[in-house]
Amino acid sequence: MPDSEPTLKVEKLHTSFFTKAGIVKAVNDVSFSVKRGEILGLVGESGSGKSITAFSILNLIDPPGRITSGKILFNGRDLVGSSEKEMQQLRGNKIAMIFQDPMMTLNPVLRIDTQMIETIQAHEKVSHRVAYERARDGLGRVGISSPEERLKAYPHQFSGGMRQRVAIAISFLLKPDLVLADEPTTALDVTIQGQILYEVQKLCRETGTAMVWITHDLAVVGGLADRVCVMYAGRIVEEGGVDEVIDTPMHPYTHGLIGSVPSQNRRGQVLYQIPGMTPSLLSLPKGCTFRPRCTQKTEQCLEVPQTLRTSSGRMMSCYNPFNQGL
Amino acid sequence: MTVFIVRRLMQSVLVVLVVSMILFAGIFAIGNPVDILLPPDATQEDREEAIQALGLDKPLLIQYGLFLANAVRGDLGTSFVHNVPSMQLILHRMNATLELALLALIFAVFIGIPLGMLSGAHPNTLLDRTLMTGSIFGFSIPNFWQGLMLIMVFSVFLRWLPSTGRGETGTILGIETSLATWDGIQHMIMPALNLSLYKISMVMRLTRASMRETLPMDFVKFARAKGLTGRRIIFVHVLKNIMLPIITVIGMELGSLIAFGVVTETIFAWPGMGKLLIDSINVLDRPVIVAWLMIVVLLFISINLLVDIIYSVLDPRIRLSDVKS
Amino acid sequence: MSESLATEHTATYHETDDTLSRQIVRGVLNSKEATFWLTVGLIILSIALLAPWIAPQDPYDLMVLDIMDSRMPPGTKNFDESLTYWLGTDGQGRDMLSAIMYGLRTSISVGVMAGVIALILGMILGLTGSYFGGWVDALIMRTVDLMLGFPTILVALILLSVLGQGVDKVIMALVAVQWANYARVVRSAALVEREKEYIEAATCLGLGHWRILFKHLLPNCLPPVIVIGTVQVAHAISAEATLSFLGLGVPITEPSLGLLIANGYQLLLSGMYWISFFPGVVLLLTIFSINIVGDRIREILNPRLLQEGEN
Amino acid sequence: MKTRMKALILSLSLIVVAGITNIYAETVTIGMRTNPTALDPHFSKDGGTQMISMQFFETLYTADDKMTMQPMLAESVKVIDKLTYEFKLRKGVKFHDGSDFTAEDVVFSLKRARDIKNSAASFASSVKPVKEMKIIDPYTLQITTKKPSPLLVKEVSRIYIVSHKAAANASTEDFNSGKAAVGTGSYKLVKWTSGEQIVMKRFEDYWGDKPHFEDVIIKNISNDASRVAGLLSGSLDIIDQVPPSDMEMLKNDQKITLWPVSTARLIYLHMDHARDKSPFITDDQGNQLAKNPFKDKRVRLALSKLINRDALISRTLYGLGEPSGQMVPEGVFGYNPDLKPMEYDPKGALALLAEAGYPEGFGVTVHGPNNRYLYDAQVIQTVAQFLARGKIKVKVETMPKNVYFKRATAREFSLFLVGYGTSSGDGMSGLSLVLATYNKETKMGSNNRGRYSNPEYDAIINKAMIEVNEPMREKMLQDAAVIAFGDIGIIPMYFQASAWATRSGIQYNSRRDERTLARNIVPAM
Amino acid sequence: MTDPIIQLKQLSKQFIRNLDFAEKAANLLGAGIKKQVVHAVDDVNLNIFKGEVIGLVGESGCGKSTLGRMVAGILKQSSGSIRYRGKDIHQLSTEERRRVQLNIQMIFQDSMSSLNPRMRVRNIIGEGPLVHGLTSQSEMDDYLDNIMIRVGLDPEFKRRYPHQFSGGQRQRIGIARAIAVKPEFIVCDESVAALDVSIQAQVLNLFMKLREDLQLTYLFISHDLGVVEHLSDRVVILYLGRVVEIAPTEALFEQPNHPYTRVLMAEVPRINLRHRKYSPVAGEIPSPLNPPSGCHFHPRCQFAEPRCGKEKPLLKEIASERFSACHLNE
Repeated sequence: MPDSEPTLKVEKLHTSFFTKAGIVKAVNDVSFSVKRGEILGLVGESGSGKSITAFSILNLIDPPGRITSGKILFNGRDLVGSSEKEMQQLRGNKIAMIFQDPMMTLNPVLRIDTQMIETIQAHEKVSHRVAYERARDGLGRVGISSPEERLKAYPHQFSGGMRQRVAIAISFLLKPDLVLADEPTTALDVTIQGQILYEVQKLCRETGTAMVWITHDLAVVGGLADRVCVMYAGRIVEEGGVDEVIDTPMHPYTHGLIGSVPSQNRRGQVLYQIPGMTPSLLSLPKGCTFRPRCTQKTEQCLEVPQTLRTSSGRMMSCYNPFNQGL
Repeated sequence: MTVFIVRRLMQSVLVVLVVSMILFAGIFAIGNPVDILLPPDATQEDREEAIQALGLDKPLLIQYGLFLANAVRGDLGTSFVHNVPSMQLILHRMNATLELALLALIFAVFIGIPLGMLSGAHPNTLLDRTLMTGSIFGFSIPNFWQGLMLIMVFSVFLRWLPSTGRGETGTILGIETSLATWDGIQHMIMPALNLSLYKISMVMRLTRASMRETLPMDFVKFARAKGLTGRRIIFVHVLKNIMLPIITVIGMELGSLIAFGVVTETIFAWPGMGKLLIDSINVLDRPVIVAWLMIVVLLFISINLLVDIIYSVLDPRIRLSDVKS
Repeated sequence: MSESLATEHTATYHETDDTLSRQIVRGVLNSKEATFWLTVGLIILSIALLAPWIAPQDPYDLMVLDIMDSRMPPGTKNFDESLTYWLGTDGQGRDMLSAIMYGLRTSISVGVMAGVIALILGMILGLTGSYFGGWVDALIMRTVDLMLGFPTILVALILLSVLGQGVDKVIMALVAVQWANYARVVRSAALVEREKEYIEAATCLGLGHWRILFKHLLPNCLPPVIVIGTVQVAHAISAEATLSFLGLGVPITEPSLGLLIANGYQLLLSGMYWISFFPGVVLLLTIFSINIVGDRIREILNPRLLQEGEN
Repeated sequence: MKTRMKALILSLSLIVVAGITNIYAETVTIGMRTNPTALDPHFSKDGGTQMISMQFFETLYTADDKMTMQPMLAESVKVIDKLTYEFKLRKGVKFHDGSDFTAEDVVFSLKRARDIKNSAASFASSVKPVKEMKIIDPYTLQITTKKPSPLLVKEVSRIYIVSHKAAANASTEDFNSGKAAVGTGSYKLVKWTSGEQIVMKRFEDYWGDKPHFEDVIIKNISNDASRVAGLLSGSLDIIDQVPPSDMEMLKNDQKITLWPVSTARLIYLHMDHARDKSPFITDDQGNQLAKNPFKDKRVRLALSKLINRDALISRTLYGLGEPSGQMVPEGVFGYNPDLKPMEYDPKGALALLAEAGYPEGFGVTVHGPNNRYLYDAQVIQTVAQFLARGKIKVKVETMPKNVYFKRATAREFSLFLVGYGTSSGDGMSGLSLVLATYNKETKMGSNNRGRYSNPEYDAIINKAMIEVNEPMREKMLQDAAVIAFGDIGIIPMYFQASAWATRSGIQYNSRRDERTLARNIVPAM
Repeated sequence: MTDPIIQLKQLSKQFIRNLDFAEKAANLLGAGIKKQVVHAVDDVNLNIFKGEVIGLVGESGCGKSTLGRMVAGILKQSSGSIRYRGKDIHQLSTEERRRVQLNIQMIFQDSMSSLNPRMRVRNIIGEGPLVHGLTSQSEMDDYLDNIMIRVGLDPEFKRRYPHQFSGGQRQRIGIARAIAVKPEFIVCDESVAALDVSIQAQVLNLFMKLREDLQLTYLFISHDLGVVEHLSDRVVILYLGRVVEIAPTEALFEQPNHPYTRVLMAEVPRINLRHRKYSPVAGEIPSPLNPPSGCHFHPRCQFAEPRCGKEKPLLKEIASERFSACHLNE
């Protein structure tokens, strides 16, 4: 596989939920890609569709939701329309996922070893002994001391941070090509978050795994990711290198979002606030979904803006972007 | 675990004491058993003699004290009517009741859980709605009437199954049971079904509710994201979690199966403990009533203790919290 | 600030202005099945209420009963052909149709009265226990545990054998076995609600204990109470029937459905099915309709299930 | 050859058939409603126990199928003086264990019955009049009483004679296991499984006529439907206490024969005679009436006339009853053939009520048990229907017997249904307990819950109590009955009937005392 | 500065679970069960002055919410005292205490659970003022309109129920309820933690505006250093129930003294720090059930000395207005 080929390439993905109240377009025309060894930050506020995007990639959308169109190319192969069996072979093996709430991700009534070994044995025909040893090594790699002992424990005997480490160890057990991390540090304390970020960064670097890091926290993305996609109401509104996007945001939403973050520079000052609130996905505004909250809006915005790509690899969809000169 | 058992035992002793006290006083209030035991042409003299013979002339507190003192020694009194130890009388009938209750429980578990899982795995489908409406039907239909209808259909009209009695019994592993003979099995089908229909519905609904609660949990999604097969997820990850509430309920239900035996045994003339209770109430055979309830209380308590122990084996969280405390 | 005011107008999550009762009514009417059974239940209820005016015979009036008309099969006419026994007659020559209408009256009133009294009693005790805690709570809850440890029918049976027969006694026995359910549900709901921050906020606002208890805590404990209330009323009706069937319930001259069934029990084997069958069907319909509607209410009041239902 | 072959086959098959039928005929399985509480015959007077005791044990005298007293273990009794009876005992009687029956066994049994412990219903009162027992020789026994006791022979004849050797120091347990259950009866115990069945075998050394069936199994099946089902399915040969509701069905079954009999249990209505204001007697509005109408004989008579005994028996009791106008049925000592059941006469009743000052009736609650007598609750309702025809506003209240009898004895009721079963074969007990003036000291009228009181009647009864001349005593009882029933002291309604059902091929010689005796089962004629 | 409006003196709160009878009995059998004591708040001294914003920072389980609830009068302290304008709150007469209680209000984290779901907005906000006679039934509407507009809510919505609002709006209702009784002092317990960034900014701005308009004093509890830094005048750092450092905000962020504060500062994600190399802090946050001896932080502290494991460091003034509890400062 040539290095330039992205590990994951999502093209014009649409995922909708067909509810009694109407169609919820949770993911709306989303395209992005991640290369080997790259960490992509997927940033957005609640309800922006970032988690649904991740679940769409694994084809874990439950009814009444489903992928309505688009392509998900994983190592060049389109996952949309793959059989459940094919997906099962990929999940946990080639594509792994880390969940938000470490207290809920592990099965409370199964021992850690069971939960790790079953993952290995689901994909590789290896003896219990071998699987056990690999599980033990996996635990060691995420910085858990005396893994031998810890394997026999139940999840409730662990703190939140430790559980998240276990979940990460499980995700990296089979050296996947891609890891989808859905806000894995949101529920953790600052010092513990630091520990987790350290482990993840280390593992990605060691294994060359591509990673999609989903979060609402721009600051975490800034520290961790190489590139960032900003989602709003089911769409990606801006994409680019971390420095570029944060330092010179083009889309008014990104601009507003960064302005809203309290930081050292603006202590005590009135924060920039994006007026209004996130629209209901059931009744999205016509045209640009950000239009009702946008300070830059014009008549033109009543139509969905085209996605613009710049030569430097940046992308955004807005008629009246900031920092246009760049 | 020690604390747990100590606490449970102390609670149990208290419960037994309180229940026995209430019972003793309550049944004392019902009336004098002598009126029932004596033939209608008995004279006043006969009455007084009988009262003395049975020790009913002593004050209630003394009677209770004597009862307690004997109970501690394992003697729950001698039946006024049968002149044999109440305990022996009850234990003799217990077999038939437990047999029926266990079969009903087996029905409830092996029909209720699979149907509930099926329903919970396919929510809001026609199947689910049919099963759920069926289960509401199941616990709406009054137990005794359901028994009558079973008799009407299968015994009176179709003449397939015998309507009453226990039938022939045989011995399996030294236990006398109706399951050992074909005749016994035929006799048992209807009572067991009658007893279990309500429980099947309950277990089914409970299983479904647990499924509905468990399936959206993150750990299920995580298991899917790990690439596990649907079968492993349902039968290992989900089942082990939903078994916890189900086991608690089943344990409690075993107790109520024994109690509901009172109705079923009356209808199907099943020679179990339940009928003994009704008969004893009718003749105010106080030692038997009190002993019956004492034994049932003890039975309940032991079942609950057992369930809690099983629970703690199944749920690692319970086990640890107990050690920690 | 005016900016945000203007835009927040546009997005409110639920447009409806729901009170608890409206929410329930709307929810029930949203389901065809529940609506159907609600209608059946209401018809049964009106039959029970109107029995004295619509029943062909007053089954309690000994003057109109004729022992010579006893055990007539459905459709038989009485001797001067003035009355057709559409559902047959019982062993005393009572018109079964009338007896069922009147029996329904007894059954439903016993069930509802027992349910309401138990609800009030249980709610007061449960709420008191949860709010004050300590030994009051311990005493109440240990009693509740004790009551719930035993199956309803067993406790009621023993109680009735002490109390004797009669509608009032049955109600007493049913209240005695049911209050504990309410107390437990109210208490556990109250314990959950009590931990919620709106109670802390009320404390912070310096509101009195009773005000917090009745204006803040109580209304929020109602949904589970309503849910088990329906189940318990159905259960009470069923339990009354069972007790009467066992001969420990209502008096024989004013038979409830359970007693009607009991009266026909012996005759069932001789092929005289109608005496037990028809009252049973009505009893079943009554309980079933309450349970179906109750089940729907449970769905409505359980927010998680509601979302599911809306999908 | 051919014919011989045929003959052989024929004879073989005959043997086989005969063998089968023979085996079949030798064992009989009884479905019995009641259940013995113990096999100790002295433990309880309770009917179920006595019925079983009667299979194995015998008494000095016994009531026959018609309830007439007949000698059994005693051959004769001589009244020596007012206080002394001399019994001549039967010779050559053997116990099941082979030992001889002598006077010693009688003395032992009578003493044992007196001293039995822990029993609610012992026979102590039957032996009470006995002052002294003197064994003259092994077959002659003299019993001296404390005071004249005309019923002594009947009373001591209630006590089953057990073997003084086998039963010495025996507990109830020993009887139940069979160890001490050694009697002189025509069957001996093989095995008892409490609550289930009793297996018995014919006692080949029995002194009298030997019963027909060698092996008898009594199954205790209290559930009516089960007994019927057992009979229909062929697993039972005979059942007792056929449920009334099944009478019709069984009557129409070709393979079943019914053997009904009316018993000596009288079902009657008691009225409150004593009080001026009776608790459950009200006016139309439900207020208590200041006057007790039952004190007026016309009202009592009207009530009796209102009861349509035939309809009650045919509709409510499915025919299982016999209308009655007195305490005892025909055949029982003291029966008066002149006392006929009251005619159903609603018009006459209305006239009487009007005459007594109740043209529009009054209100009354009829009380009764709901689990004591055959269809008791139904009977009470039907009675209420009848009374309603006399414009009486009737309410009905039934309750379980345990509550009912306590309240009835406490005289809480005004009009109530009770039964009295004469079990001794002598009308004396009923007349003295139910209708004689209540007297706590003398125990007279202890079942007189209505407190009927008639000095004239009491005088005759008191005389009869000490009269040892049987024909004279019988006349006294008959005269007394005329007074009490003419006065409507109680309203007799019917004698409860009972029926046995057998498969065709056997018959049961039904007994008025409702007892199911294995020896009464014989092949059908 | 003038006299403090709130003074916390040696304030402590322990949650004790006593042994029940069974456990005592089990102990006789040698089970060795001990009663559980959680020192949620341990000997806290703090003065809060009129008009200032105190940021209270700490990780989960450090007792910051417990402290806030004691100040707000929801929980009673186990020992120590809370003084309001110099008077011990628990020694006031009932009437006075009620008045003080109204002066101290609280705004909660979970906007859903902090609003009674069965009450209309009108009653949620208006109940307090009405009960305490700050307004009457007839003037209620004007009173409410005034407050609702002040917090950015449309008065049209006052007949609605809480679930009909978005998270941000609900938080505004909570704020309106608090200011409706005209308090001087408001405890904000993680009041913006559950909100999206863009909404959080709106609410933070509202807090600042209200502070100016109504001369409010805040105790602002948060785990988010960024928010605290933005809003507070002084910051208090809690670790396992103890105050480890108090300092004016700028000073603290520029030069954290306590090793724990330093770790915290180092780990906090900042939007202007990119492509960081994370380095892990040692250890986990210990359970408050059995905290480490001496300085609670010593097992995780890279500078720990033997003494730190034995002796509890006292909070000492290390510079003007700066306090820290660390043996290293000596």
